[in-house]
Amino acid sequence: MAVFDKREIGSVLAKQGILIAFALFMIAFTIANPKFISVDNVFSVVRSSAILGVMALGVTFVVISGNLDLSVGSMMSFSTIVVLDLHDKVGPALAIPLMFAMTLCLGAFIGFLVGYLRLNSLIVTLGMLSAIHGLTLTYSGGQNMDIADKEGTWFSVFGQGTALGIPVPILIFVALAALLGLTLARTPYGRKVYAVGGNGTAATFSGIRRARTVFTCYLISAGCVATAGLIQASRSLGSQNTVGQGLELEVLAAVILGGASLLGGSGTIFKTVIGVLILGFIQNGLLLVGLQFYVQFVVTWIIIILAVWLDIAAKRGKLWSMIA
Amino acid sequence: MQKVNLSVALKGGAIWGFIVLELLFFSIAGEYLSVSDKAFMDLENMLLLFKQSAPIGIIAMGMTIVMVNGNIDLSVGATFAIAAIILLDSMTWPIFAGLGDWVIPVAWLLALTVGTLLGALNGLIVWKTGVDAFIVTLGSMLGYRGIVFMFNGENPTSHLNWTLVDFAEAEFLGLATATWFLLGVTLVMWFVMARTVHGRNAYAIGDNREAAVNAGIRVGPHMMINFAIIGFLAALSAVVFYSESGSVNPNDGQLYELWVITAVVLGGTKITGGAGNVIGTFGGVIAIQLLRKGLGHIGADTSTVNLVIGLILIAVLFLDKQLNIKGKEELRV
Amino acid sequence: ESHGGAMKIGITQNNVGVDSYQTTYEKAFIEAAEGNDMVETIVLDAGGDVARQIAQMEDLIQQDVDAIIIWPTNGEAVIPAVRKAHQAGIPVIVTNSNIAEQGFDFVKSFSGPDNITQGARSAEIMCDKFKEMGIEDEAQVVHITGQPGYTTAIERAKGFEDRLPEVCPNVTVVDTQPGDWNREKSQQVMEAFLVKYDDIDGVYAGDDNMGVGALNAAKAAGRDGIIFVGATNFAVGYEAMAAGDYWGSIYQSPVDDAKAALQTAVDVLSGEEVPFLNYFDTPKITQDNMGDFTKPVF
Amino acid sequence: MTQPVLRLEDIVKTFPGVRALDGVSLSVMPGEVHALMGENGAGKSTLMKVLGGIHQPTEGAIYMGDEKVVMAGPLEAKAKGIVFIHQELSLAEELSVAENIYLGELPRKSFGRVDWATLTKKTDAILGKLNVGFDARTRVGDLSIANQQMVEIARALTVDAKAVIFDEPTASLTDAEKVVLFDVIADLKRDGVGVIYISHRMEEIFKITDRISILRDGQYQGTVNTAETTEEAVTQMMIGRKLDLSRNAAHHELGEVALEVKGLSCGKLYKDISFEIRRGEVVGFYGLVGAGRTEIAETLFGLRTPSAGQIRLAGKDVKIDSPTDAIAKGISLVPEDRKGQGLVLGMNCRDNMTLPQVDDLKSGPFMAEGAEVAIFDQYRDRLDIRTPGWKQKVGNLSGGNQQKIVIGKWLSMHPEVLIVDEPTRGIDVGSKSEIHKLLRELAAQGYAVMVISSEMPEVMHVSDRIVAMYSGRIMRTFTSEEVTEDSLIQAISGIGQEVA
Ligand SMILES: Nc1ncnc2c1ncn2[C@@H]1O[C@H](COP(=O)(O)OP(=O)(O)OP(=O)(O)O)[C@@H](O)[C@H]1O
Ligand SMILES: Nc1ncnc2c1ncn2[C@@H]1O[C@H](COP(=O)(O)OP(=O)(O)OP(=O)(O)O)[C@@H](O)[C@H]1O
Ligand SMILES: [Mg+2]
Ligand SMILES: [Mg+2]
Repeated sequence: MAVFDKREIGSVLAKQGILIAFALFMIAFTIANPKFISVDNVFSVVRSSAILGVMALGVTFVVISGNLDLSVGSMMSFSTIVVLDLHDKVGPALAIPLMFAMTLCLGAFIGFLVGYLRLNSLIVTLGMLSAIHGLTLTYSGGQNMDIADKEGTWFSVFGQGTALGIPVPILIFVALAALLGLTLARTPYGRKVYAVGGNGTAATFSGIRRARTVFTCYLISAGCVATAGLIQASRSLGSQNTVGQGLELEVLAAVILGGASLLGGSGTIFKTVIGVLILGFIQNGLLLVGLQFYVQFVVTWIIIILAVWLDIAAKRGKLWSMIA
Repeated sequence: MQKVNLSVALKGGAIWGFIVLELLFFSIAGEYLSVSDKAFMDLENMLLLFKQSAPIGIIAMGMTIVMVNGNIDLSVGATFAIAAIILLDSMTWPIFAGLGDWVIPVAWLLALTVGTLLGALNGLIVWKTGVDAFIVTLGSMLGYRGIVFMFNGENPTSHLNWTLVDFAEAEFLGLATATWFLLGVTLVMWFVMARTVHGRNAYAIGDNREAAVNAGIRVGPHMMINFAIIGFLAALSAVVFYSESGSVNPNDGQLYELWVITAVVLGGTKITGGAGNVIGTFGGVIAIQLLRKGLGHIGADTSTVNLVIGLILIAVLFLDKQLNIKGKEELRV
Repeated sequence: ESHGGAMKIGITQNNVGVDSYQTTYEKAFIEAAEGNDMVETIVLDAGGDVARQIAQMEDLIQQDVDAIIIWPTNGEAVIPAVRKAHQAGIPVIVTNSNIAEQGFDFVKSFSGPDNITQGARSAEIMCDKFKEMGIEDEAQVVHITGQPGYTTAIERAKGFEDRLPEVCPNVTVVDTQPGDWNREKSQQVMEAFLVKYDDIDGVYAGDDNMGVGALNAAKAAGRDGIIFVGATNFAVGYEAMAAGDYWGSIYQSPVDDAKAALQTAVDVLSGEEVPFLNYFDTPKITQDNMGDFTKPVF
Repeated sequence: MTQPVLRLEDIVKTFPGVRALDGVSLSVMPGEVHALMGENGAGKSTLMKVLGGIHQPTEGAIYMGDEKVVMAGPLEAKAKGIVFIHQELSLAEELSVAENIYLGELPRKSFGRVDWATLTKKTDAILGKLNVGFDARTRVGDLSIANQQMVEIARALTVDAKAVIFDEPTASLTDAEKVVLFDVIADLKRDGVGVIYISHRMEEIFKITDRISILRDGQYQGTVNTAETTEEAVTQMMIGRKLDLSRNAAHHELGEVALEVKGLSCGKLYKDISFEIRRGEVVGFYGLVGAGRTEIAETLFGLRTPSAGQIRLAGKDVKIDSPTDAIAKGISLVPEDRKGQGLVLGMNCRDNMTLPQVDDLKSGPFMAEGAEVAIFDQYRDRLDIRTPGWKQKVGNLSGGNQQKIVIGKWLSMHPEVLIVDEPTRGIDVGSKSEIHKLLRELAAQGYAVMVISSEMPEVMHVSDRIVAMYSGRIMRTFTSEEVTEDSLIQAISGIGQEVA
């Protein structure tokens, strides 16, 4: 029978390369500027990461199911613009569910194309990136969208409020992460998502409805995008049509930084959250250190690659042998 | 048997059918909607089409081999910008002052070398760290863009050399310089991928990496060569284009990666690797340029253009899928 | 002039849809053209991509338009394409941001705002306010620029940074970061500035969208008394000014911009004399004089 | 005394948590066919991967002749004359047969061009020797699994090999192709090549090998001359006990008809198929590769749409439109391609096993992980699955143990109708007889069992009745009393009349 390695516990620890990377550069930034770790700053980073983070939670589902979603940035602009517009037209209480319904429709459309028609998700969502942008421009006439009465609306609570001393966006992010994390890790549905992404054919042979599973992943993603749009809209009570532009790649970077494989079948919500925090803290840390934005680009590049490499090395046990 | 041949022909031909469809549509719609008196399918307009396809097209040929290889390169837009800067900036360097117009080939060579090196650097990182190409190049898309800005801050880098412009604007046998480069690159890449051992190994690696490793193909260096090729081609694209325009903004080439990938996938290359060819990619590039040109021709506004381009991408994919369905007998998985 | 009387005018714009200024410009341009029976237009958008813009220039030349209006994505890169139009006998009018001097021989006229002056005026607005508050010798300013690489962003930044030391030599610009013309991005940048600097007296943003983003950050952090100055007065900026949160900006109307460009083209085609540099005025707007201006429509 | 071509000394190989090889020594003489035997997970493939440069040994040394060698990678191993025919197919599906056979060493012309003429000529020569029905230009993805296996085997003939390793080459071959393979091996032997042959099929081992080395749990058990030993002795060395190979002949009472198929057709794949399986009955389907048996199974499992005919379950006409539907109606299918269809390789053992019933194993909204582990433990014991624990990724298990996971997965569904397609592919003798026994037991408990197999002894061993298929049609149905090897071979070759 197979013998258990005595160093197993050590090696399990050593496998968490991404956490080690995270810890290392938190320390480095704190040394460079002690304000980095101040409560104010941490809250500020997490709060502004919440939007990216909420989107990344949904995209984690999509990526684990073996697909991509490049339309989330564009879709987030759409939700933001729509909810702001409806806020003044029908009032916030109705605007929010309406916006969610519209965003979910977009998600359902993508889910239908990728899940049921089995079209390639990269191209479908790239196409939707462009199409939804067009839709947003048509909807808004290309104009900024602003709430008329910014002081007197309770709508600002999602982006600007606090509860128990914690900013609401952070609470939403944490709650959603917990909910989706449990769904993914502990429920039959989560198991199906992993199976479909790991080997879609085998999943089908096991009686899992592959199309439906993929479809729901896109619905979840759209739901997260709508939530992000809500926070965004509520945070600034006004927005441009391009507010989410380019976020798709940042979101994907966060998900993959967290260790999800683009091939599907692996990744966890917890690690995505770490990925989101890493990205958020890198951006903020480099700002605090006061580097030019273009030096930040270069440094971000190096940090991303080092972090992922560290993670891979750790999983292969190389890191452990380097230390031990 | 004949039916089989037909379906095989259709299978590879979805993109060409789509191009015909586009031509028909824009010609007819143009009659009613266009302000211009000129027909869409005017010969000159079609020749322009090839020329205008060059910037994306040349890079797409490199992306084809990289994607067949099972990788992807998101940093091509930034490499494109860096090469352009080197091209234009180096012509003003004091050490080359004595060269006169001979500075042009030197600048070309420098730009191409830098592009190749940047590509190779991506390849080296992929090879040595084992990090997925998607992340490596997502990172260098940022990093290389940072390097672009380091050259000249936020300012454009410019050097208008009219000799160079005249060369780039010249026509030979009725085709513009850029068109010749696009055709040449397509031909060479076709040769590399279909005829050489390196090209065939690219397919093998993309198809079944483990099998390739087991068969003793040195996968790491092989992939690095392909990244160097795409770096070279991104630089070549920049060299061809900026010879004619003489100035580069630090954010030029942004989103090129997405357009290039779109063209390649429309042309039938599998995202997971192992299948695809440059002729299909050529079709994909032409289809995209036609779409842009045609929508301008019939006077669509920006929001419509965005909407239509997006939906058409999806429609092509759908068409392709329908043509590839083998029939009712197929296993439903 | 010969084609059934109508003038065919083609325009290739920079990047419509990226902000409401450009969108409003496009709308106003189309409206103005529709209001003029003598004009037919082909409206194109380069999506911020030089290569696409040059292709559009070629397309317009190939379609034999009577005049071309260009909003350059890059003031130098388009020169050879402009030369081509010139050689084909098509007059070219540059709009909004000018092309480089080397290309002046090939264009008929430029119509648009003067961004360097705008930057300088913003510096003056800020300096005046500091003097009024009596902090002109100690004030610290942070600067949020537009999307890196854009002519407009570069020129405004240059105008501001050159002029500020002239009028307020003791005010220091402690940090500069781009906000990409984006409210959210600017808000994030400002959040970091607020953590980093305990004392910020003024914020200059390359446009009001970013200015309001920065304002939101300051409000959320509870930091009062900061003087916000922007440019391109957007509706949000105007409102924030009305609310007393935002100090000043530069009034610039995309409708005027678009109309001026079209009129210049029509004038050129009708054989009228037009000045080569056709700047339209972009006045200062602050809480003090905002009553003189209508609220921007964008 | 001649020198061995290859000598392995005290090889140890550990993976995280697993000591796969524990001091194995072995030598292979020129012109010898050396069998390597052991239970699933004993370490055979791992040992060969060490030899082929794919894994580096943790300890120990490899000698070729007198020289100590290091196989730094597959390329080095190949350069030293070691050819490795893998257990798991290792082909690039989009490429042609020729390119696959010469993968990594395509002949070159000037400018790095592929020398297609030479390539095709050489390949056709090899394919001619192998007597297969496809040519050099065929796309490998279009070949059946068996033919893909032949492509793998063809690789052995491309280089001047010193040693050739065959890791379960016959797992998916039928008898005709096996004959060809054995000819190839005989040729290699004549040329003085050392052949290492891994298989779980005793009759092959005793037919073609000279010596047998045995592994158990990664430990070397010894080497015996094939001529001087018996199946029983080898089995005992492998599993450490005697094996009861007698057929569980007890006929049990047959119940009512569980599955009835009438006039089922599916395009060109198969035509006019009718049969019935009663509760308590095991019906074997035997035929050549491509006879269409798998396709029938897939149709019954809702993966294909029949073009004509009826399916009746327990006397009721049913339409099965998806595997989900099939499972709900009490059908289970153990598919023939475990890697592609049977398993999610990146998932752990437990999760793979409970995959079809995730919706039923809930406590509240969550998975009942305890119940899952219980199911896993039950079938691990029953099928003797060797794994360090349920957390192990299935992809890290040995081939045979992977197959057992698939079987366990479908047994745990307690189906009314159990369809197994090539159930013992790659399974060691001990477990194989366990599985056979299990199939009989299941029948005895009232299950209806359909067994598709390309191994004649297997079908004859487990079936109450045997359906012989040829080219998409049922040629004849035998009862276990009347069936003989000859009549069966006749029926599946298309000779003999149709008895539906
Ligand atoms: N990459 C790996 N990581 C962890 N464990 C592994 C790995 N490869 C093999 N093992 C383990 O090593 C042991 C030996 O496996 P191996 O594949 O050599 O068995 P085998 O004798 O070839 O069995 P079979 O007859 O089933 O093919 C098994 O316990 C297996 O789980
Ligand atoms: N990869 C493939 N591509 C195209 N046709 C195939 C492929 N595999 C099998 N076929 C065809 O499908 C039919 C049945 O094939 P298959 O080999 O699965 O039958 P089978 O009776 O299940 O045989 P076995 O179980 O021994 O593999 C044959 O007509 C065969 O030519
Ligand atoms: Mg094995
Ligand atoms: Mg079969």
